[in-house]
Amino acid sequence: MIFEFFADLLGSQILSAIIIAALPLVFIILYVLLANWLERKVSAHMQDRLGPMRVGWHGWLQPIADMIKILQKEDIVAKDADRKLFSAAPVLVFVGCYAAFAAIPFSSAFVGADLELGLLYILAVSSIVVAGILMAGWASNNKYALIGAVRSAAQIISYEIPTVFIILCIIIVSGTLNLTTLSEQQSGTFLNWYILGGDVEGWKKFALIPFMFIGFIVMYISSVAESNRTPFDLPEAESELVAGYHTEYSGMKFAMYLFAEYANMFVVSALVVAMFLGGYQSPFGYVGDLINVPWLIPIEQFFWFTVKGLFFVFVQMWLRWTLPRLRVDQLMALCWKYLIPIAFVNLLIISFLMIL
Amino acid sequence: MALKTEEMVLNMGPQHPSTHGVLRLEIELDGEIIINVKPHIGYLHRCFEKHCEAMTYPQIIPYVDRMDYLASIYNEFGYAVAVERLLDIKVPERVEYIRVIMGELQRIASHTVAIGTYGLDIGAFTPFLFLFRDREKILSLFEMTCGARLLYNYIWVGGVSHDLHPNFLRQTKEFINYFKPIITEINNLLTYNKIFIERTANVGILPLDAAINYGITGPNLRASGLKWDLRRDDPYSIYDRFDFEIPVGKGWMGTVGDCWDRYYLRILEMEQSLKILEQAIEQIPDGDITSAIPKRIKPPEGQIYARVENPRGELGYFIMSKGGLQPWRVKVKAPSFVNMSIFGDLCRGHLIADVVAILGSIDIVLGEVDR
Amino acid sequence: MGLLDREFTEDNIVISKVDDFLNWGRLSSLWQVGFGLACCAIEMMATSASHYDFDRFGVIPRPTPRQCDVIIISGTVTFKMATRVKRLYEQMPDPKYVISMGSCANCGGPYWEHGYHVLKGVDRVIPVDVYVPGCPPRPEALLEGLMKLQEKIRNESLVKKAIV
Amino acid sequence: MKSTQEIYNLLKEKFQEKVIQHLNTLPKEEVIEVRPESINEIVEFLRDDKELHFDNLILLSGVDDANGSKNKLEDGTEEITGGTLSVYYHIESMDLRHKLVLKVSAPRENPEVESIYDVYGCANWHEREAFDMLGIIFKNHPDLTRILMPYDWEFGYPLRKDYRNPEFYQGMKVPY
Repeated sequence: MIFEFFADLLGSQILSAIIIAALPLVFIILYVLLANWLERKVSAHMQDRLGPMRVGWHGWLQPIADMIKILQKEDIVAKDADRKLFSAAPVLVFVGCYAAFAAIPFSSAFVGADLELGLLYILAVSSIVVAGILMAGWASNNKYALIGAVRSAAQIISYEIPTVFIILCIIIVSGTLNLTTLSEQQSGTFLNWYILGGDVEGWKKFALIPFMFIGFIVMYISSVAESNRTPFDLPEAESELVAGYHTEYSGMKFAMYLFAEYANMFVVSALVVAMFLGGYQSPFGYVGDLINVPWLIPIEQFFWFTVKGLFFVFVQMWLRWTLPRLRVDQLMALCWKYLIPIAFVNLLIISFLMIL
Repeated sequence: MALKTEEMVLNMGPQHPSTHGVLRLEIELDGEIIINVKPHIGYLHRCFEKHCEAMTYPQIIPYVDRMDYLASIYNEFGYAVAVERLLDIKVPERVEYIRVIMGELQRIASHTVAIGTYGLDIGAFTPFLFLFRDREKILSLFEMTCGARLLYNYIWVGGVSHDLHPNFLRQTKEFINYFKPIITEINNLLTYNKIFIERTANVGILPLDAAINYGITGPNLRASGLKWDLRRDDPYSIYDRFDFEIPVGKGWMGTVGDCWDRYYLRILEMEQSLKILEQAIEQIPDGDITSAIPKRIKPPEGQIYARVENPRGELGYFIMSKGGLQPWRVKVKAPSFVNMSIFGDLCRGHLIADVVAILGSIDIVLGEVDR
Repeated sequence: MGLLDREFTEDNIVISKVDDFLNWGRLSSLWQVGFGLACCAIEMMATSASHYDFDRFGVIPRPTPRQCDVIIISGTVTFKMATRVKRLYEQMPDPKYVISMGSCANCGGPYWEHGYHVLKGVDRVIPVDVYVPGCPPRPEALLEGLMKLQEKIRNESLVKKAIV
Repeated sequence: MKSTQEIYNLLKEKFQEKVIQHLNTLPKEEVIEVRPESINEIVEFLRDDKELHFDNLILLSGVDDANGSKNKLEDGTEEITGGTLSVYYHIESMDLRHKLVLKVSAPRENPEVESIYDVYGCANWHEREAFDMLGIIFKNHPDLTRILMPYDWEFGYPLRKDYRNPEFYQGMKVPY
């Protein structure tokens, strides 16, 4: 819709495509600055501190100052590092996250690419991140980085399995992989969200609720694991591996990892939101409908989507500053011994329910 | 048939976020599993024993402070006890009480750092900051008494440098009442956290016979199940007048002598310290704060080994006098140094993440390991 | 490499505005190396902790020197450690700053005479920007040292200093 | 619980001339001096004997006795030749509650003492420290290297009374 709007305005589909592609980037940058500030303030207030206070009101300029500083930093490539891979790795990691934003439906009017296989696409594209992290670990020629990268690869690949099982549950219920359609199916009030059984009719809806809830929990846990956050932040475990796979990175290259990390947090939250919590749909209906201003609705949808996404980002921060870190074998045990069986049984039960 | 793998040598430290200072660990790894750990110490060797041979007896006290900088008062306490025994002097009653109050406050302060940084090692950031916030309250009590926050130079041979501030006892009581709920809070936040238990229970088990053979002392020994506390078993000062318990490890969450036991024992000890503090505040008499000792301390020829129960274990001073103003030789039994020597054995067969957990649980201070 | 690495010969309003902007970024986000040496490290930790809160000034500890701007030498530097401190300093990317915290790092402190294994002042190994006296310095003293460093950064310029 | 005199009598009976003397003239601590080459078997007996059961080595400290002949060098410092270096062993029994101090002395030029690392685990590091600080050589020690000082420190043993500081170490000036 936005694409058509720009295409009509500029008369060129190529220009319009470029603008559409740049919009998520703008969103990522603004969001990362906000999330970075939020992370420091949230952690500070949880810990009885104030957090950044000296730049701007309650330090809101802090991430900007960080960025200006990082831009000025020397870019070090260690002598024995593999230069090409070392430089390519952060780009690849960032590209993985950025590409995932293409299929995220921010509102009914704006989705970068309305793919039929949106869910699968996000899952596939975010796996590029693993390649980037492995490259970083290998190219740094640093043992900490290498161990961190190997841990990361093992972790992300393992946790994709329960994610896929839960996505299968959603597919069985909704019959679509398209994220926009998925959101549209959950329109109306929050009673139509998939976490509450979706738009399924009759008793099945009530039978579905507990299993959808389990699915949601499993999905959220594994998505936290996929974005390498505490308690699953083993690849960059500070107290063991210094800084993990980005130990050797400085300056802008490190900033790219920072961007990718925060962007990834939003991607996984957005995925959870789109699948279970109504996507961009408002929980109560729209002001635009009430006062009969149709163009307000997409803006409201964008607002609701961002709020829901940011809420889950906030939960991730909350977990990070509360919980200790798991050990690598416990991490794998959690995935293979608990999450995968639970997700699988959940899938079986939901399929059975839907056949009935 | 197993695949042939190559071992990797990983160097941890001297700059590493969780080596508690400047310790270097040379770890031989097979994947993530540890084959061998070799600690390299001495990055903070500050020549304490050489300084002792060049200083007079009272001049040594500031250097003693800087050894175990998390429990300075206790280092002074031990040194003062040793020199006083060598000189055969008795200190006034009030001084003994002040020393005990200060020592127990220091024990709590030291254990808060141990527990906080242990949480940090496991990956929980917040308990560390909570406990540092509460430690500030103890430090302000010290500051009120002697003007220093960390290195006090407070306990002198034959007395203490200043009398207590008039508000000290009241504020200490307030602190005790403030700190009791904090222990519960930390228990809820960290101790009984499922992930924390998973990370620490059944990890780094220290059997009792090995602990005795390696001379391990303090909370680490008690966590292995032996009721051995010098405050009870070799009483010094006036510890025999107080009623307190000596907690021992029972393997609450796993095996006796694992990391969780060592961690939890410190929490229990803080509770006991609070108990001692309460009694000492009730009983403290008025009186002198220095005993009559000559200006120039000149012990007779002879030697003495005196020891006290430091927050980390048995802190002993072996002082050898040849009748001069300076000691001929001072050798310190540093609990961290001895506790550290078993570290390599504890780690074998565990994962990298456990190295950090084990190191944090034996709670070393590098200033004392290296002296 | 880029424009910012060049030194300009004459001052003008654009350059001084750019200066101010860049300096502001640098001084407001000094990331420190998470690295402690001795007693002063405990006071440094206390400064980062809730009561004094280093984060107010934008200072956060980073575990790896590659991502840091300032290294606080907090404690006695021994000969065994001096080579490592130097290595650590070399691993940090430019622009980098050094705060020498406490008497031991300034000049050897109480170990100046008989300390056969103590380096008498870390400035024998790496250049120091700010010295913070005290044994150990109070957290307030360290905060002041940091503010002195910020002042120093504020007065940096892209303009080449005239040789008098 | 046994007094030092009783233990001395026991040891003298069992080890004959390997136990040299019982020093009890100085105040505070009584010391039993034994031969440096037989310290290992003596502590092993002390640990394993049911009556004595010294299961804990509290402290092992090397001491420079500086009882040789002192000759002044040109730069004003002293050099000591001859005399002995000593090692003191504080051991205790944790269940029988008695303590004992053992002493061995070895000539300064060739200070060889038997290692007791296989009897008490913690002796390993203590002995390395004594070697590092005073240059006492513990025979049969598995890894007798410097522990506190840098591995490449070649300027002598700092706790000896005649130790002189070098001017430079790896390009860094040592004196103030």
